Amino acid sequence: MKLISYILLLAFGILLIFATSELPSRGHPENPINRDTSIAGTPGAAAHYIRNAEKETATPNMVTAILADYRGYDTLGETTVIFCAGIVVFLILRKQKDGSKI
Amino acid sequence: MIFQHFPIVIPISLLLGAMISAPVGIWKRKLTYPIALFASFVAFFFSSAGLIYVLNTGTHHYYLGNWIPPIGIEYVVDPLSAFVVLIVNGIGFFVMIYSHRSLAKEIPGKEVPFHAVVLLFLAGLSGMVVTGDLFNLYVFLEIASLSAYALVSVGEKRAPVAAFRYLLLGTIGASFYLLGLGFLYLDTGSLNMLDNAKIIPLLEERGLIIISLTLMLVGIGLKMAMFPMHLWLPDAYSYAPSVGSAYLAPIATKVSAYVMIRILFTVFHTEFVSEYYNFTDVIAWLSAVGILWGSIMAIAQSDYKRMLAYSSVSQIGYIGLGIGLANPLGFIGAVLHILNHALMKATLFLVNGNIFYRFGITSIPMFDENLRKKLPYTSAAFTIAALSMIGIPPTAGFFSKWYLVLASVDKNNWIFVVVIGLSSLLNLIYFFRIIEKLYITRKSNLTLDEETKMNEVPISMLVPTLLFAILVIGFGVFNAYIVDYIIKLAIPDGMI
Amino acid sequence: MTDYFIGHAAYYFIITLLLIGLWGMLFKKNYLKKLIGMNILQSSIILFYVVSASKYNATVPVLDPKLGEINPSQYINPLPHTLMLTAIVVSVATTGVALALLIVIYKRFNTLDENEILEKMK
Amino acid sequence: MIWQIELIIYILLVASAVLALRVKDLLASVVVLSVYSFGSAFLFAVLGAVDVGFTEAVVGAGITGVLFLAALYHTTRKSKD
Amino acid sequence: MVQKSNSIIVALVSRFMVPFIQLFAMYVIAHGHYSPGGGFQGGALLGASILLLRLTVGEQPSNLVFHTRYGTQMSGFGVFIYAAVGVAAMIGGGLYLDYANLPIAGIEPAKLRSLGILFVEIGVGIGVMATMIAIFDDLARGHFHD
Amino acid sequence: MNYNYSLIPFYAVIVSLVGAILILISSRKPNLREFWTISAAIIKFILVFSLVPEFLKGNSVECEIISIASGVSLAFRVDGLGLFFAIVASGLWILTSFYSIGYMRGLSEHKQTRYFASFAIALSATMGVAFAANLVTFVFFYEILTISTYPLVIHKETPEAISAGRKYLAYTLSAGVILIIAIAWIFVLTGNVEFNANGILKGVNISSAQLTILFILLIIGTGVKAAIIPLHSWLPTAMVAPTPVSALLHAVAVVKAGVFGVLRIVVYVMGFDLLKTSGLWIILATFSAATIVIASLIAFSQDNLKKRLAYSTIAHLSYIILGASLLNGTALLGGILHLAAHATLKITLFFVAGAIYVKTHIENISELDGIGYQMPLTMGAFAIGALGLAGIPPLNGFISKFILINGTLSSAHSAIVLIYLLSGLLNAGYFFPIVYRAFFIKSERFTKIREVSLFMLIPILITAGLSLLLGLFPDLLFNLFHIAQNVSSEIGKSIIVDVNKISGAGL
Repeated sequence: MKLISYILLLAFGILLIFATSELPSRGHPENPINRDTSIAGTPGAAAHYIRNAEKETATPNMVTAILADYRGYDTLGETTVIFCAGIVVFLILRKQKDGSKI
Repeated sequence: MIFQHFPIVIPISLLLGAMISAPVGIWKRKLTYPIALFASFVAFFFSSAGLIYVLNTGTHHYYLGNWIPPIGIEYVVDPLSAFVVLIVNGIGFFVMIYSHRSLAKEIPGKEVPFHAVVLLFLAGLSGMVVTGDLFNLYVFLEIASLSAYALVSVGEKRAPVAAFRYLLLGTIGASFYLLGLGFLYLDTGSLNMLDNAKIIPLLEERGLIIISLTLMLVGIGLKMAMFPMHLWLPDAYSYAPSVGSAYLAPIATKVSAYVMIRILFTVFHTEFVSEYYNFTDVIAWLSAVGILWGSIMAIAQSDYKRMLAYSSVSQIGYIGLGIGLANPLGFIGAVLHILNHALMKATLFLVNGNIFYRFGITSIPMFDENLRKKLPYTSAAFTIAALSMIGIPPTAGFFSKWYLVLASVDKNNWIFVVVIGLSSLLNLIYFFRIIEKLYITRKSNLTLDEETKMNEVPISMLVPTLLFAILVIGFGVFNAYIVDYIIKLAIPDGMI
Repeated sequence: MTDYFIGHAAYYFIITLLLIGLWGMLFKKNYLKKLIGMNILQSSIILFYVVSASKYNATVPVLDPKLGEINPSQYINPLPHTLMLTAIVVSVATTGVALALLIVIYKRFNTLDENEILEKMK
Repeated sequence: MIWQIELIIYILLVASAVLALRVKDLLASVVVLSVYSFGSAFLFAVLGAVDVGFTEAVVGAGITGVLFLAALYHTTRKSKD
Repeated sequence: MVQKSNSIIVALVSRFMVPFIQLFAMYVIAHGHYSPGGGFQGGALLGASILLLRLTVGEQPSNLVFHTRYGTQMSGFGVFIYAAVGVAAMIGGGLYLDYANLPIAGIEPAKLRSLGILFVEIGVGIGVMATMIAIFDDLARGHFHD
Repeated sequence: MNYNYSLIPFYAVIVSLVGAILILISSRKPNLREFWTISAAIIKFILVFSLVPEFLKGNSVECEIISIASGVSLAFRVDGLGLFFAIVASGLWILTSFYSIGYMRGLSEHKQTRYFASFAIALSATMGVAFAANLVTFVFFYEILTISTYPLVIHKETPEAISAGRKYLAYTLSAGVILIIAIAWIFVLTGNVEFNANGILKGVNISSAQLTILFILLIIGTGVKAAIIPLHSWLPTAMVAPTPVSALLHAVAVVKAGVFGVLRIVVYVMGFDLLKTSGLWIILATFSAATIVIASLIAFSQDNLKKRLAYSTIAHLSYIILGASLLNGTALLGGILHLAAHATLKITLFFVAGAIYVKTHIENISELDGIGYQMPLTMGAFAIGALGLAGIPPLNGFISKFILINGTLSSAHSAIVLIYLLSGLLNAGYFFPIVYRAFFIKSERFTKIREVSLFMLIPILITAGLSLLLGLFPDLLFNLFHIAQNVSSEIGKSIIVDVNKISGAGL
């Protein structure tokens, strides 16, 4: 049983290696993620950010611009995840007694 | 017009509710519940209004931060997502009405964070449904998952272990999803669903997106508890507090099923997943096995909640089967079953909550006629939901099976037809066992609370239970309107 | 070939890390070890995104006035970085929740070993 | 992107990952995990993802480690595998 | 509570360091527009500084800096700031989180967006700091009435 | 036939459903509860009967209530077959209601509310089955009928009753699933599930092997309720139910709904032409003929009165099916008439069995010696029922058999007539000993008993009287004969039998 699991794990690894072999070599500016427009003609997000972040948001740090503005909703979600973790830990570990503040 | 903001109002009202109710609750405990209920009501109201709005005016795109989609995140409310988000918030709102008394009895002293977590849970699920961005989906998936672990963890003694195992498997699922998304992103350069849908058919190299789709499906399948990946579900549902499972079972896995529909048919195209590569066939066959497996395991259980959990595995199989058939009838069956199963499971778990509230038992051999005498309406609700699970007209369960059978016949796949029929009979076995106990068995081993003279559960618990039971019949009788006016509008392009 | 290898070698390490993480999650019996495996798994995926975002002859994604007119090939793709900030947060949140669960489990079962816990759960 | 540095860090990462899972003492294991996180933070910085590196350094190496320690304090350091 | 360190040197050094860490954290939050950093990193640093105090000088003294009691409230408040900025943009006539429509007069849209980002980062910073502390406190206290 | 829009069939379905709700509400007041039962029964009968005059003029009604599933509506249409069945069922429900009240009070049974409510729902479903305009509506009510009779079967709540209930559910619901699958298949094939006199499947493009499978599925789906051997074994087991239930279940509602379903499938789904060209009728004819003989033989060996009646029911149901499967208008007419004849006769017999049980708690035939002296009216009614089922003129059983035999002789397979004759003999063989024991063997056991209460006695006398009257004047009161003839002439180019001639033959 254990052997089968190991084999499955290994097979998964081989599958991933096969998958990565189809990935474009990293680092080339013409990779799909770096393109100005995708093959369907829609604008490429990353190139847009690099070109326009300063103009549109007055923020030189593109990561911050994306994080808080272009994809600000993701960050709201992310902050909520953290808040959620806080509440969940609160739920799991604390118990309010009658009259206590915490 | 303020109403155009409705897609964002749904998750944000829930999020704000959580953010406000928890701190306020620490300060004044009694305020938590009204705030939570109000937030949930706002979400419910805007989901229902949103569904009407979408049906009248067509798909609604909402650009968050006013950035056009591939640049920013968009919310897309089409008939399907409006429908599913209404299911989520409808169930959420009524279970929240229910939860007040039940929580006070089962996990006293934890109501404040519990309600906040529930709001976050609903917000996460709503966000998953209405989003049009694959990464945003991941973020909300995590919010929903974290809250789901928490909902499980506060149950009985063994609950934290179940929650922990759920967490591990859920994290593996989310990681797989993220990894698959990474591959997809590297190949198409976009995170937006509709944008990806435009790019994918133009790609020349297909190997990469096949693997990315596989990884994403495995990830979502884990969250959805699709057949071989359902291992976390029985423990989680049966050890969770009754309100926890009443939230989890009806909607959590259904939303994942919705996400699977989205990924398969919106992001990737129907021909791609069903004709060029047989993803849907694999899903359908796994689901068919899951239907039988879940039903058989459910028969073997003596604990009510555990039985329902296994029955969930089999019911999720129905949805998976509908998805996997990849034809319009199957799609209708799957989406209708998302609604029907949400209602049936909500009823059944609320019934469990009622019984547990009065008698503190979940073990089926303990059920007897006294229980029915004390809880007549609860028993009636149970009977209706059970008949629906078996698939007796005019309850809702019959009709989703009807569409699934039609779809299977349409595909000329008789094995699926047999599986659906067989599972109805298996459902019959494990639900009639309880009905017999409730209505016939006379032995009394329950400690009855004679002094209080209180028979039925409090009205705030009874009303949601009965409401869901009535809706099970109502949506059964009027299912054609839902199918014709909502679901048919959502049938993906290219399905024949 | 060498180009291919340099362009892909990083992925092999990432897959190795991912498999180590999965192995830890699935085969280690100690719950805390499982969590460590989970952390490794998540960070390997983060690494995957970050590695794939990298770009030859490009600088960090902070606008540098010295570079003159903006050309996307001069800056590393910032989008995966942003996504991974979120992923890191998610990973720490999950870890926090899992640790809270671990404490409760230990209080109730007095062990962190999966086999013993499953034994005691019966 | 200097591949020599990357390679060294990758090897360090794999080694520390394996070590973190192999060590019997959970405290040591957590410490090794912090080393792993720090290594990956360094790697992120090398790859040009300074923000991610910064975050990983603060969170992965710092706060996660502290949380693990806090949890370890209430549980046990011993592990059978 | 996790036992505090017994070494006086550790206590002293950490007490000495904490203000500097916090100052740096503030800088990270505020300067996130121009250099690596931002709300999350800064918030985590702020949280880490308080955790350092908790670990070295114990719960009572560190409560003077940030009381255990306020962890959850503050984290809710932090996220609330973020969500409220989005709602403010809606009130200003834009879509949700559209900082260019924040109801502040006399600033051009790009600058307004920059300002919006700052607000949001502050919210994230507060939220992350408070949540980190809250999680740590809960984990470290570890008690629950069962 | 013109079809006008009218909601009367819908009201006829819904009235007892409303009645069931009222019964549940007034569970604490027995008199009010039984008032609801009876008024629902009477209103239902009036509603159904109000359809007859127009029908005979060639105008009938139909209505669509709602769209029940995408592309299918919940629709009712009053055609001859449905109207015939509805009159029989709703008419006998009135009598059964009175009888039930007497029976339940006589034995002071428990859970009477559940009993009456289930009864009302079952009748609702029966009306739905009768008036269903398409297969989906049909199966919709067919399944409701199954579920609503389950509480009646387990009414006694003894272990025996519970296992009988399980068996009943297992058989009927499995059949329901099979029927649903078959209907889904038809829907996918034709996109149409509306009954029509030519058969839904006429002209559909399907291989003969598939057609055979489809036909078998349909017949299994309906045949379980119609108790065709080998699908019959739930019926004798279900005899543990209270007698009025057996009366209604096994003379009127459930089994007749099954037979009605078989008729629907033979005539309106497959169509005579298709069955003839494909030769599939042989399957049905073989099984039903075998059922007649085997069930009659088994009936001999039963000592339990109700079990004997049950096997007799199984045999008589197959009369009807065999009549239909001969694909001949006259035989079909005979079959339809036998549906009513068997209903009145068998319900009489069951009522008598119940009356005996209420008075003496006896269920076995061997203990019935001399009971005829103490309960002359009751046992007289029994004798009428027995004679009728054996096909002795001037009872209505004779007329239907006469026409059945007529039809068989005019079809190509006149040898089948032997089966009818043989079974008539067997009928006489297993019923007359009971009458003989009751009247001609003296016994001291029953000296202190009297006739049962009027609540029970009057329905017994009415059903017996009805059998006699309908035998003498087949078209009397309800125009049943005309309605049946209407159906058969529409379907099968039958000979037009003159009513007066028939009644003359009866005399």
